[in-house]
Amino acid sequence: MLNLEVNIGGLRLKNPVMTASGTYGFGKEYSEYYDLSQLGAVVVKGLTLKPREGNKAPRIAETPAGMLNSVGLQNPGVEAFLEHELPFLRKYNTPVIANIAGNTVEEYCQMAEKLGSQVDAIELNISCPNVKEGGVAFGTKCDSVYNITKNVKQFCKVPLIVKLSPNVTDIVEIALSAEEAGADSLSLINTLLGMAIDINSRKPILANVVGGLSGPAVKPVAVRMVYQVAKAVNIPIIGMGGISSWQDAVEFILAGADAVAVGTYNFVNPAAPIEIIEGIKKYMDKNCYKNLSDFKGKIQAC
Amino acid sequence: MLNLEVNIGGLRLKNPVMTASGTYGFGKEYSEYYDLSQLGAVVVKGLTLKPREGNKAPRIAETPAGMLNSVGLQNPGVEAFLEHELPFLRKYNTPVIANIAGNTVEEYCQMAEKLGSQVDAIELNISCPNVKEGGVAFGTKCDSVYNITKNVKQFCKVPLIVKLSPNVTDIVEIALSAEEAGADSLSLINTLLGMAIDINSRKPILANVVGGLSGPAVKPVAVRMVYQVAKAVNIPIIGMGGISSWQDAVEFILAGADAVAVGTYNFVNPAAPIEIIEGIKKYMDKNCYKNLSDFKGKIQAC
Amino acid sequence: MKNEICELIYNREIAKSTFEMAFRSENMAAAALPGQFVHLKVNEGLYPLLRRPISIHRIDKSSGVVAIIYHIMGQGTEELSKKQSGYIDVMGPLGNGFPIIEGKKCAVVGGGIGTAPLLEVAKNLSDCDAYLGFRNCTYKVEEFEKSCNKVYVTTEDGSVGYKGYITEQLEKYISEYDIVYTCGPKVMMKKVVDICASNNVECYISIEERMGCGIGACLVCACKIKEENGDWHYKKACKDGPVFNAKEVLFDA
Amino acid sequence: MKNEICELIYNREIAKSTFEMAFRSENMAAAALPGQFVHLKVNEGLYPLLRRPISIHRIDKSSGVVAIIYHIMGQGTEELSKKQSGYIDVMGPLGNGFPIIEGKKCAVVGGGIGTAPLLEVAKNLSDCDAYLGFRNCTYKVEEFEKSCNKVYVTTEDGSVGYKGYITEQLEKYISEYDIVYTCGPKVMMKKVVDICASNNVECYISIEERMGCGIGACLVCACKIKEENGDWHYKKACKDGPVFNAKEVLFDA
Ligand SMILES: Cc1cc2nc3c(=O)[nH]c(=O)nc-3n(C[C@H](O)[C@H](O)[C@H](O)COP(=O)(O)OP(=O)(O)OC[C@H]3O[C@@H](n4cnc5c(N)ncnc54)[C@H](O)[C@@H]3O)c2cc1C
Ligand SMILES: Cc1cc2nc3c(=O)[nH]c(=O)nc-3n(C[C@H](O)[C@H](O)[C@H](O)COP(=O)(O)OP(=O)(O)OC[C@H]3O[C@@H](n4cnc5c(N)ncnc54)[C@H](O)[C@@H]3O)c2cc1C
Ligand SMILES: Cc1cc2nc3c(=O)[nH]c(=O)nc-3n(C[C@H](O)[C@H](O)[C@H](O)COP(=O)(O)O)c2cc1C
Ligand SMILES: Cc1cc2nc3c(=O)[nH]c(=O)nc-3n(C[C@H](O)[C@H](O)[C@H](O)COP(=O)(O)O)c2cc1C
Ligand code: FES
Ligand code: FES
Repeated sequence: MLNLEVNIGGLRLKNPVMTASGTYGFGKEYSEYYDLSQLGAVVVKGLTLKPREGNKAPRIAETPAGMLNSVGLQNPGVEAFLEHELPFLRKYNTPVIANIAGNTVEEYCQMAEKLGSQVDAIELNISCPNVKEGGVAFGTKCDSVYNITKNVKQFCKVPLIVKLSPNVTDIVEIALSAEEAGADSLSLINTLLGMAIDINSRKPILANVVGGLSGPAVKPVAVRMVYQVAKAVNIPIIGMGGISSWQDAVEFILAGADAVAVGTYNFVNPAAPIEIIEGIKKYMDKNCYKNLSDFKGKIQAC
Repeated sequence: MLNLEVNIGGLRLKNPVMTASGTYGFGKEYSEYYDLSQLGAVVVKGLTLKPREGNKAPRIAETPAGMLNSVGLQNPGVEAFLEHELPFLRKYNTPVIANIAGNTVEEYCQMAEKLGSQVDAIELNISCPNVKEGGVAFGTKCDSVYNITKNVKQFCKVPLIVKLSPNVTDIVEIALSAEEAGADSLSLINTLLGMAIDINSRKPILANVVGGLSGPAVKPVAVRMVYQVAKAVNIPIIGMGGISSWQDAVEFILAGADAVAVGTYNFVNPAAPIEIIEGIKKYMDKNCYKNLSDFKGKIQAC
Repeated sequence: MKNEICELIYNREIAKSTFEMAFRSENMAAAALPGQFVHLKVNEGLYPLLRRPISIHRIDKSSGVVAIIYHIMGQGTEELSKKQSGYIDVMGPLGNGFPIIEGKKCAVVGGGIGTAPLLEVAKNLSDCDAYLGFRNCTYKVEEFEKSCNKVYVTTEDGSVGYKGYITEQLEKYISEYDIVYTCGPKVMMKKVVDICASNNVECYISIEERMGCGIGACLVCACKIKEENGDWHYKKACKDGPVFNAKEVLFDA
Repeated sequence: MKNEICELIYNREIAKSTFEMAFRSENMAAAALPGQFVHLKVNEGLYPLLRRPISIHRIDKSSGVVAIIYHIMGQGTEELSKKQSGYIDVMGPLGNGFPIIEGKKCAVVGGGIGTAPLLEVAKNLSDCDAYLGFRNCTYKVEEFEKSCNKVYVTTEDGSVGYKGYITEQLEKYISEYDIVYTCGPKVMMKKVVDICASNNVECYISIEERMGCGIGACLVCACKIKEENGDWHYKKACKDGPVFNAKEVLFDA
């Protein structure tokens, strides 16, 4: 019997495949394509304390094997989420993870408090490249990562996942700061900061000038970071960045990820997360693995 | 009359298109495909004080729209370069730029001294992700960037270009440190640190485990960094990272690059640098630009 | 709903760099409304990565065939044009479509490739005129002639129909209409919206925003929509649109 | 030298997942030596990005045609196999090729797809036997029969020829030969090299390393080559090789 279960810092998932924040709305759209109960977990669009309109359009640019986005955390706010969006997701038998972003440490704490135990875990987004006020600023210095994690943890009634930015010199020291401050799990990577220019109009394609790079193009960077962080920390890791197939998911698990998230590729193949779950099963079957731990992190570095 | 000339911190180029270090050997191979005198400049393979064998094979992995390499600075050493490789390049009417890497600041200085004014400029490689001893370690902290630049500058008889690593939290502060220390020009970006795993053999594809990501996949990151740095510094910038067409080259120039370098794409299309020079000419002609400065950095940020 | 791997029926150039493609899908043909779009994977593999949104041009419910018209703009549409046979991965029909309001005197006003989604609108209206503006080469005019009372055609160079812009024709007869449906370049649509506003004619426009998911999950396709109270907020072109009442749309973005 | 856009003549499956492709190039056919390779762009666009190195299988100087045989391993070769007609972007001929030494009794020893480059070697030698090892399906055996004295074939499942590994056959007759040329999986080549060494037979092997530029500029294709004094250093499989004297090669990498 195959067992795909995994424990993410206290959150039990029936399988390791979740959806990445911001690429999956609040689940409604993709629920028309398959039964959300099949998913390991749903991570919802990044929430802020108050509703946000986000940035001006254009908010997307395609790049080689990737895309830039500058949505800028458009969302209805944490209260509207609880009232109007969460009930729908609760109809499904899958954990819901709230991704939160704030302008101040206090805002993050308030949000954690408001969410209480109505969600199954909280993902701390300290790595959004698309908002001026906060986001990424919290995620690039060890002491501020430590500080925000430590503070939010006090208000957090559910497992706390800290989502790391790849736009740093040393991902390992950032990861260690989050772990030390009490993070139950880490997710990585958020988007790389990038830019594209339309040479005909001579304007940046994104109205916001810069945006976050995601998709297959970033996969080698993400796999490297997961590998480095997995060797250094003792908490579970949710790996993401460019996953488009079960082979990619297995690559992240071999690198040391306990679970994976599918982001950009949902746009290309709405059924991607489900096909990835099936693919992982076949891979395990073929290799006679019974549990994810039979191959998680098990690469033979030469 | 179109004028493609550009002055890179004292080094005059007939056009802004050069070849990126490590992708072009010492020019011999590509000289069979076209006349090297057409190039803006040739940047040779990274040199070290003593000959180096480099890392074990496999040293290359293909990734979505990119590649990883872990050559590890295989080179004959600076003396053999001067004796056996430079004379060939000197037959062409194009400047030669030596890319140098060392284990210590002293080594860098010694190399600059040995090269003297036999080359037309020196590119300081403090961003090679593939050598354990030094390379990237020099390039990720402001004080060490300042220190090494300042020291090498004293021994450097030709324009000094500092090549920056993209694997940093804040590229602008690194760039400013190099400028302050006396760099005549900056080149960016070197490769992003990445990794790929073969899920069948369960081994990293590169024998060295991690390697440097280059090619079109990294272009958005490179364009963003060039844009940010160009706004902050007053020295010329050589932009590179994923350039595969004249459109890409123009994108970098619009972002603020004074010149560009073609790396990985030489492997795909040996004539790429020449086709890019032609394309830039046509673009200028079509837009009635007479000089590169007519469009360099001239984007209209919304 | 699902994305469907549809059999390609044809894919041919109908004007310079402009292609018509038809594929078979009983489900999509049965469900599709005028003004909805499909989201296409132009080839296999990761380059280009994202799907491309293209409006539905023709719906043949009896034979289960859907047709689109597209212009080659870049890599994605270029790849699409290379497809000769086989299958194509389609999500759709997506978006809201044009509201078909009967018993009114209507006009469809299209510019260039923006004429494509208007054919089904015209077919579904009993009293409709068409205003079709092109740069130089025209296409599908005869199809509109079959479904419309009058068809006005303009080209910028005057090679077919009137010389000039289609809005110049619309301006002449605007007072005849109750409702205008429009799709085309932003400048043209702005002009159409102005003409309708000045003449108190109801106007529906189909908006083009760059898209990611195409179904409302990623929020990249934001367009500014006015509220009753004068405020505005971002709505999703893919799911709340692409068709909006012209009164609601803020064009500044 | 230049990369050439060559007309595709055919591209057909000759065994399961194994294709033969021929293209026209007067220049390459005129210049090519047995054991050299071509570096192919498998499609247009950026995915896959890099070229793929494939050995030259057949050179027809009179008609200016070059043929290759390749096995589908991943994305690159998969894309290549889809090409039905048109043109293909080829760099070549590249590398050094096998030294053709006359007046000796020779054997070519190939495993699987590694048999492909050996045909031209056999054709250029007057006294040559062939040892061809396959997993289950064989190909091009009749071509070798035309140019060789004796042809030994093995398959792992015994479906054609002897059952087992080709090295078992070579071992029986090794004492007859002066020179052995080999290409195939690393394990097989190691075994061939050992057999030759034990029997004092000169042996040339064609090495497979992952490649970037294919012409000596990027240094990714490093293989360890022994020096006279016992030292070793990295040489380039693409330019110094792919063929080396077996004595020089250090297999540890
Ligand atoms: C709802 C909707 C319906 C559409 N219907 C049609 C149609 O029926 N026929 C048709 O030919 N085109 C239609 N388009 C536009 C079409 O989607 C774009 O032309 C196409 O995506 C360009 O892709 P590309 O890869 O060829 O070009 P790219 O290389 O991506 O871009 C080339 C140019 O196209 C513009 N562009 C790119 N994406 C979009 C986009 N999503 N919206 C607007 N402009 C874009 C860019 O500004 C750029 O200048 C529609 C767009 C939307 C949103
Ligand atoms: C000089 C030379 C001559 C060759 N001649 C032939 C030939 O005649 N026929 C033929 O079928 N193949 C030949 N190969 C191997 C061929 O280049 C690879 O099979 C091909 O590049 C794989 O590309 P892919 O995209 O299909 O697979 P990928 O997805 O890139 O890889 C699939 C598998 O192939 C292996 N692989 C990838 N690239 C190489 C490489 N350069 N060398 C060795 N293994 C690789 C990987 O380990 C991986 O397991 C030759 C290689 C070299 C270096
Ligand atoms: C359109 C878009 C919106 C995103 N919004 C968020 C967000 O609100 N919060 C967050 O933590 N990450 C956000 N991300 C980042 C993704 O969750 C993910 O970390 C990243 O895209 C890498 O994964 P991928 O390559 O599979 O997309 C967003 C990504 C995209 C493409
Ligand atoms: C195979 C390879 C070897 C490289 N070697 C060097 C080197 O020796 N010194 C250096 O400064 N950069 C080196 N680089 C980095 C390139 O010069 C360039 O900065 C980078 O590849 C980004 O450009 P590209 O995407 O056009 O390749 C190397 C890159 C590749 C692909
Ligand atoms: S395209 Fe994703 S929400 Fe509209
Ligand atoms: S492949 Fe570039 S040196 Fe051999």
